[in-house]
Amino acid sequence: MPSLERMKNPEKLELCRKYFIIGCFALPFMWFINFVWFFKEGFMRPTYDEQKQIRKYLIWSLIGAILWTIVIITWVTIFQLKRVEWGQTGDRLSLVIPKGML
Amino acid sequence: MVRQTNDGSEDDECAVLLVDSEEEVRYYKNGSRIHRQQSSVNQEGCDASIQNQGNQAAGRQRPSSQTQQNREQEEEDEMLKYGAKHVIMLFVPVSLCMLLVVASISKVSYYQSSDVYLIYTPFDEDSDQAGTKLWQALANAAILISIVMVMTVFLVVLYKYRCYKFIHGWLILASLMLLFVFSLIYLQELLVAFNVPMDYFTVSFVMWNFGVGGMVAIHWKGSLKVQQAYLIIISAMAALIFIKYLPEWTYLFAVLTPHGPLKILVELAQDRNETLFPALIYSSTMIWIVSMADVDPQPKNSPATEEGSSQEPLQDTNQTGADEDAELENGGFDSNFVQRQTDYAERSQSMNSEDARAAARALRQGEGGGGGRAAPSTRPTPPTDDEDDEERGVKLGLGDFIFYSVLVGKASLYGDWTTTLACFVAILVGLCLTLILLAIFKKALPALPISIAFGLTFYFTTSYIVFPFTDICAQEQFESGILNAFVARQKHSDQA
Amino acid sequence: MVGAIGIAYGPAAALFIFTIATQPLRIIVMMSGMFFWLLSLLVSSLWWTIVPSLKEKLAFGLTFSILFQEIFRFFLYTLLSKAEAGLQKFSQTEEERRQANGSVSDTTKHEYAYVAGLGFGTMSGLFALINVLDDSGGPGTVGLRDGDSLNYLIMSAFFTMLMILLHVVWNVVFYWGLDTKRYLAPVLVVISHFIVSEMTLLKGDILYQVALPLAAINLVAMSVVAFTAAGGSIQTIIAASSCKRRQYRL
Amino acid sequence: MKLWSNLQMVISFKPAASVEVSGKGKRTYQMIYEEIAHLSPCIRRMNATHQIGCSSDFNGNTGVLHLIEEDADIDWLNVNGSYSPYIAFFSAAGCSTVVSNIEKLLATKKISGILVDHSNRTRNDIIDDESFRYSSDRSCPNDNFVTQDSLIIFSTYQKLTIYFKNRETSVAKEYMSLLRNQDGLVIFPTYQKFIFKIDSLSPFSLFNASFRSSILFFCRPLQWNRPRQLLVGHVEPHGTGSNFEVDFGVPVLALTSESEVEFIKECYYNHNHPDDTEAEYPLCAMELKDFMHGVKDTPTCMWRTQRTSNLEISSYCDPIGDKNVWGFAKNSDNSSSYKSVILAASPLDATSLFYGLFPRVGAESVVTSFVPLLAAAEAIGKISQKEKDTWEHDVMFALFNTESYDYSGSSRMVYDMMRGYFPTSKETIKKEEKEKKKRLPQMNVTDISYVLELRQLGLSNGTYYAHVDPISQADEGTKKKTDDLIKILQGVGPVEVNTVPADIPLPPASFQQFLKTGINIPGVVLTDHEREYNNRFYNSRYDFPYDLGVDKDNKTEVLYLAKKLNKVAETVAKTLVSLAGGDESSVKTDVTTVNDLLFCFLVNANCSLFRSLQQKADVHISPIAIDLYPGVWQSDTQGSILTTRLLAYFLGEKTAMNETDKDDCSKPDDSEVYTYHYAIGPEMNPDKGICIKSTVHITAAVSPAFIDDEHTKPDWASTKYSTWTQSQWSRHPSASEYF
Repeated sequence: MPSLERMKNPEKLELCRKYFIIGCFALPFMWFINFVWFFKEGFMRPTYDEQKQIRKYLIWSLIGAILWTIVIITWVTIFQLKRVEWGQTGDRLSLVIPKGML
Repeated sequence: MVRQTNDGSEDDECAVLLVDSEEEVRYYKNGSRIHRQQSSVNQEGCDASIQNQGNQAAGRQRPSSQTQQNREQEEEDEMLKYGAKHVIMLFVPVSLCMLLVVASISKVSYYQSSDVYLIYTPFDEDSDQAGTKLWQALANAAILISIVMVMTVFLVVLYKYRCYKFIHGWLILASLMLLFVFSLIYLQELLVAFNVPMDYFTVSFVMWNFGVGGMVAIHWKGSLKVQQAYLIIISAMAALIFIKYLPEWTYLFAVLTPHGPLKILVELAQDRNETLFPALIYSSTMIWIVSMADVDPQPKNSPATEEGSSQEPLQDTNQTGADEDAELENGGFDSNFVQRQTDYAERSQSMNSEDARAAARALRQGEGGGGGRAAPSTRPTPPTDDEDDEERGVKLGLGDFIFYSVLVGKASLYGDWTTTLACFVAILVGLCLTLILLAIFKKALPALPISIAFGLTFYFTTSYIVFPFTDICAQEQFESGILNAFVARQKHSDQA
Repeated sequence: MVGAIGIAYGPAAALFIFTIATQPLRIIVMMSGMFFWLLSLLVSSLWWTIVPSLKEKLAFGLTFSILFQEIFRFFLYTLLSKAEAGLQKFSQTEEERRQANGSVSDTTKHEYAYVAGLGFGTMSGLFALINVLDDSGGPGTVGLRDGDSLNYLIMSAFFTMLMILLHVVWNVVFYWGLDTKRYLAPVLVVISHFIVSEMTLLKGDILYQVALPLAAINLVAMSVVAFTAAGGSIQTIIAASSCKRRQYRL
Repeated sequence: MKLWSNLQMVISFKPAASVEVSGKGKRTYQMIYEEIAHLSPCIRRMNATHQIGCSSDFNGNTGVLHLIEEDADIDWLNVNGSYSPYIAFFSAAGCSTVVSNIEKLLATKKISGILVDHSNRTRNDIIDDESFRYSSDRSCPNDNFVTQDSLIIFSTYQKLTIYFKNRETSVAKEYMSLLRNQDGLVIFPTYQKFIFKIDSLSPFSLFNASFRSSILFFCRPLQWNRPRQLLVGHVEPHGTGSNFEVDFGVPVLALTSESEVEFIKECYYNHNHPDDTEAEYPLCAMELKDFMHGVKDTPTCMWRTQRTSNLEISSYCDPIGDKNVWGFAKNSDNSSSYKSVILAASPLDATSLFYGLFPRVGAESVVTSFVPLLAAAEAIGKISQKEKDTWEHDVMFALFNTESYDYSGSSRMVYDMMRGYFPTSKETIKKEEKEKKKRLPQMNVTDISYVLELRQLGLSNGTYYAHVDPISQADEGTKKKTDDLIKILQGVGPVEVNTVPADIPLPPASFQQFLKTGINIPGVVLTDHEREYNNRFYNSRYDFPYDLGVDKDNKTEVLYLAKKLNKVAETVAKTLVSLAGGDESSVKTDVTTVNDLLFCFLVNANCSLFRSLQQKADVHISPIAIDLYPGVWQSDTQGSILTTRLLAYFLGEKTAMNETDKDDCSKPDDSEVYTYHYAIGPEMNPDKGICIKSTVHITAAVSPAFIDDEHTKPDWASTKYSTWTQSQWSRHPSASEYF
């Protein structure tokens, strides 16, 4: 694994950017990894030219990840609460229909 | 006294370097490392120089005058210290993998019931008579093994004619299957087991993230921790699938059968001395990534010596390895350590990749079926390989992960924790016993057979011999009322 | 139930985390300790299955299993002392080495005795209780029938803890005795092991009134022996408590 | 065919239980828990609108044990009980059979489960108490199709009452207009209820058959199944209906082992008994596991079941259903003989609140109904083929299955007849036309010239009752034929058959389903009761042989019951023959056959008669009475399989055959008319058996509501047909006691 310490700054930036772009395909998990992985690079280390951009990507990744998390959590909550009301539609939406429960 | 040793090792510093064997270099280096840690300022110069050059090529050209016995001393020390550390570094992931499998089995009934069998293994083993059981098992094993054979031969051919692309695709497909399909099954069964309603959107979203994350981490670039996590998970997935789909006895035959083709493969790999598609190896230091996607790739199979072959890229990664290690043991490393890493890492490539293929094939067939048992079964243990393995530090292919987990999982199916426990300990001991023996006999020993042997031994003995005994003990000790219990039960059975 | 786990394995876990987990070699030694206990169990149950006469009275079977345990304790000792050459040097961290000037070898010896002992104990402890704990997971507790003691679980948990610690000190004393040719010590160990184990054959509440205290006494006594054996003394205790220099445990 | 070869397979099939990991740390587990081995659970069933029955939570229900011997204990629970939830254990059956008690108990909200003592002693106490009467069926069995436009008519002498469910419906309006001209129209406060004064003796003459489909069979006011006064202080207005109307919401299990019951009681008295103060911890507690997959109602769970999930199809419930068994007396293959048949019918299945209960239930409800029929079949089967060919009618013996669940079996046969699917579907016939396959001709309801149905004949005092359908009596032709039939019944036989007053409606019977088509069929339902059931335990857990005096194992002696039923059988046989146009004088039934049948069905299925019908001599049959519960439709139950072979054996022509060439005993490719069964025969000689060639067939006894083929789509919410489904469960229901 190319460790970040050994990487040249432009490569870092490139990798960070790629991760961010991949994350755009409904992949907040990638964003999250990106943020955690590059956190040291972006915020801990003494400044270097690419750091600004890296930071930008990281922050956006973080925001995106958080937003996604909120969205998905809200949806799950709604689903769990309303499933019974929705009746058959609820069932249609379900991958797993619980046994012995409405 | 201690200082004596240190001085000794200081002298060695210049000694080893003429000797043309990287073991010694390695030992020397680490000897010096120890020395350095505890030594006073007057070594600083030397260390500094090492640090500046920072790679083994530099280290190489040093003159030396080392006495044999000293070297041996160092050698043994080295092996103990780093061997030990690496065994431990493998304990953690292996245990995690086993834990995951055992937990899943005990909670998710889907993996307990072996009602469905794979097309590869048409004779299921629910029949009562031991006789039929035996030949059925034999037949199943035969089928499995033949499939594995075919696959392996196929792979060898592919490799011989250098269809790397194809093999890579194969590997990627396998991991894809595991990350998406089997994980999805697992998730669903988990939900079913806990009777939790779940909708398609959420599930597909989660799977999408999980899967892609895994592919990226395993086949491209990703944080080391993430990759390790994924490797552990997919091994567990594979193990679970085998446990569900493979009739119990079959797999013993499958496990215990050595395979010619693989050996060929390994030897081929060693001859060409190159890193072949080593995805799906669990290792604490991600050497192989370099060869897959990196800054300035070295020619893969240049006739050069090991140093020549892939020194540059390895340089980077092994630094990483160094750091990784550094994390694991609480003491900083200097770049000398890289040296050692490089060597055994480079050497153990063949071993790793061989594991990788075992794993890969396992996964590949895991999706289709019984061939999956290949994971452990195709794990050949030619003494030569294992010697390499031993001398150059320990690493595990996912094949081993899977096999260990399958064994422990099967054990936990007995519903008796002592068996599981025994297997677990036996396997881990198998891993490190090699090392203890090493310390005693100072000669290399094959590692895997011990694990297998111990694992299987305790797998059977515990459930058939030990458990009754401990059971009786448990009953006799502490448990007076149990007699009443039996009386009561008797009454009832009379009723029936 | 959680309480039971805590009681049974808490001490062992603490010892492991603080004195062993940090050092790979110790972990390995502990593993081998566990493994040897397993082997002893395997052999004794084999013996038990082969020899039919043992089946009638468990006391015999138990006796033999104790014997086998001690034998394997000895095997482990020989193994470790063989490996000692290798183990010694890297057993300690550097600062330990700096501290324990001179008495390196003793230190390591006792350390390994202790570590292996812990392995021995832990394994026996796990085997003794793990299935019980598994069953106790449910809503019920023992005592449905007359004669079953209500606090069965907690008692066996205590007993398990004692056994684990006993194994530790037994190991230390045993090895010390063999090292220093004081052959009384191993015998002592065997005897006390006998006493404690056979006690468990008692029935009902007598068990808890007799076996537990006895085990506890054993533990204290052996600990004292072990402590002195390990070259400890009042001063060392004071030293340890006043944290001047960290002496190894026990 | 394969299924038939081995009863075990059949027994083993019940809703699948998943593979359980066994052998978990035995000893300690036994110290902590006492597994209750002998129990049978109340399971969950669903109909179009409701879920009925019991289910535990996903992980089972736990609760402190509380013994209920008298009502006071329930009150105590209500007032004191502070360790809730409780598991109520009814040790006295008296309380447990009173729905109001159960409701009171559930109302306390402190109950997580109910146990019922069904061990020998309690059972016999109940049965010995003559005044005791309990049925888990409705007070009007099978009468739950009160649909929007249906109405309930009830007549007393010269007085006719009509209940409208809804007066706005067309049918209601029609009736109003029809009845306007009757004088003395009284309107009761409940505006749906009208009472008419009528002069004509048979008030039903007012109605023509076209209304039939909307008319229910007048049960409600009459209460065939009305329980008498129970124990003092308990008056049950109607049959408890607990099996069809109550959703307990908690697991309910019946304990059948005396020692286990004793063990539990003991524990209760030692630890939980609130003598003066409330008991202290630790208390005796129980854990009940009886988790049901299905939920809400049939439409919901059937939809869920049929939904193909992406990876694993999880199923929730299955339609309750089995097989109808029927066959013809003339084994002829010319289709004309099937154009006018006499239907001799009886039900084949029984049920109770508890699943797989032992001792088996349904002794009086059904066994005494179909045993005479089978005996009659045997008698008629003995008549020479030549003579039979001279008859003008053929006799069709039909054993309707799943009848206790709203006539699933009979309604299905009628439905298929009406749409030309009986016995073979149109499609199959079209398909096979080219290959010139010979089949039984399609039958229609109109091909049935008479119906003679037997229902509950075990408890008569010597006289039997011929029930007729008052409404179809309005039609002169039908009336005449019916009277003829009754005359023959009264004339031929050894038994005394009485008619019933014209104002008594037709009792619950498969015959109703045929009449519901609006086609007037002369027919009689022969019973041992005039107004309400003599059977005190109709479709309840107490309906086992004890009450009939056949719970002893030695079959050699001819039972009193056998003698009685043999008389009935003979009457029936003679009636059928003379109706068919033959000479009944020579017809004779065999009392030993009746005796054997009773023994085999009521006491021990592992009897020589059943064994002689197996393909192999060494087939294992569990030595207890067989369970007559219809089960789910995928399975063939022991009941239907055995009766099929019995009927074939009695009606069919038997030819000796060596065991070696028993494969020849199978259908020819060109004909579906006959079925062939190989059996080792009464000599029980493993090498030499018999090949039975008969016209005995089986057809699905699953309610039309579940039919799913090219023409009919299932209607799970049907208001016309039975919609009963049975939930699935994956773990064996279990109960364990702990501290």
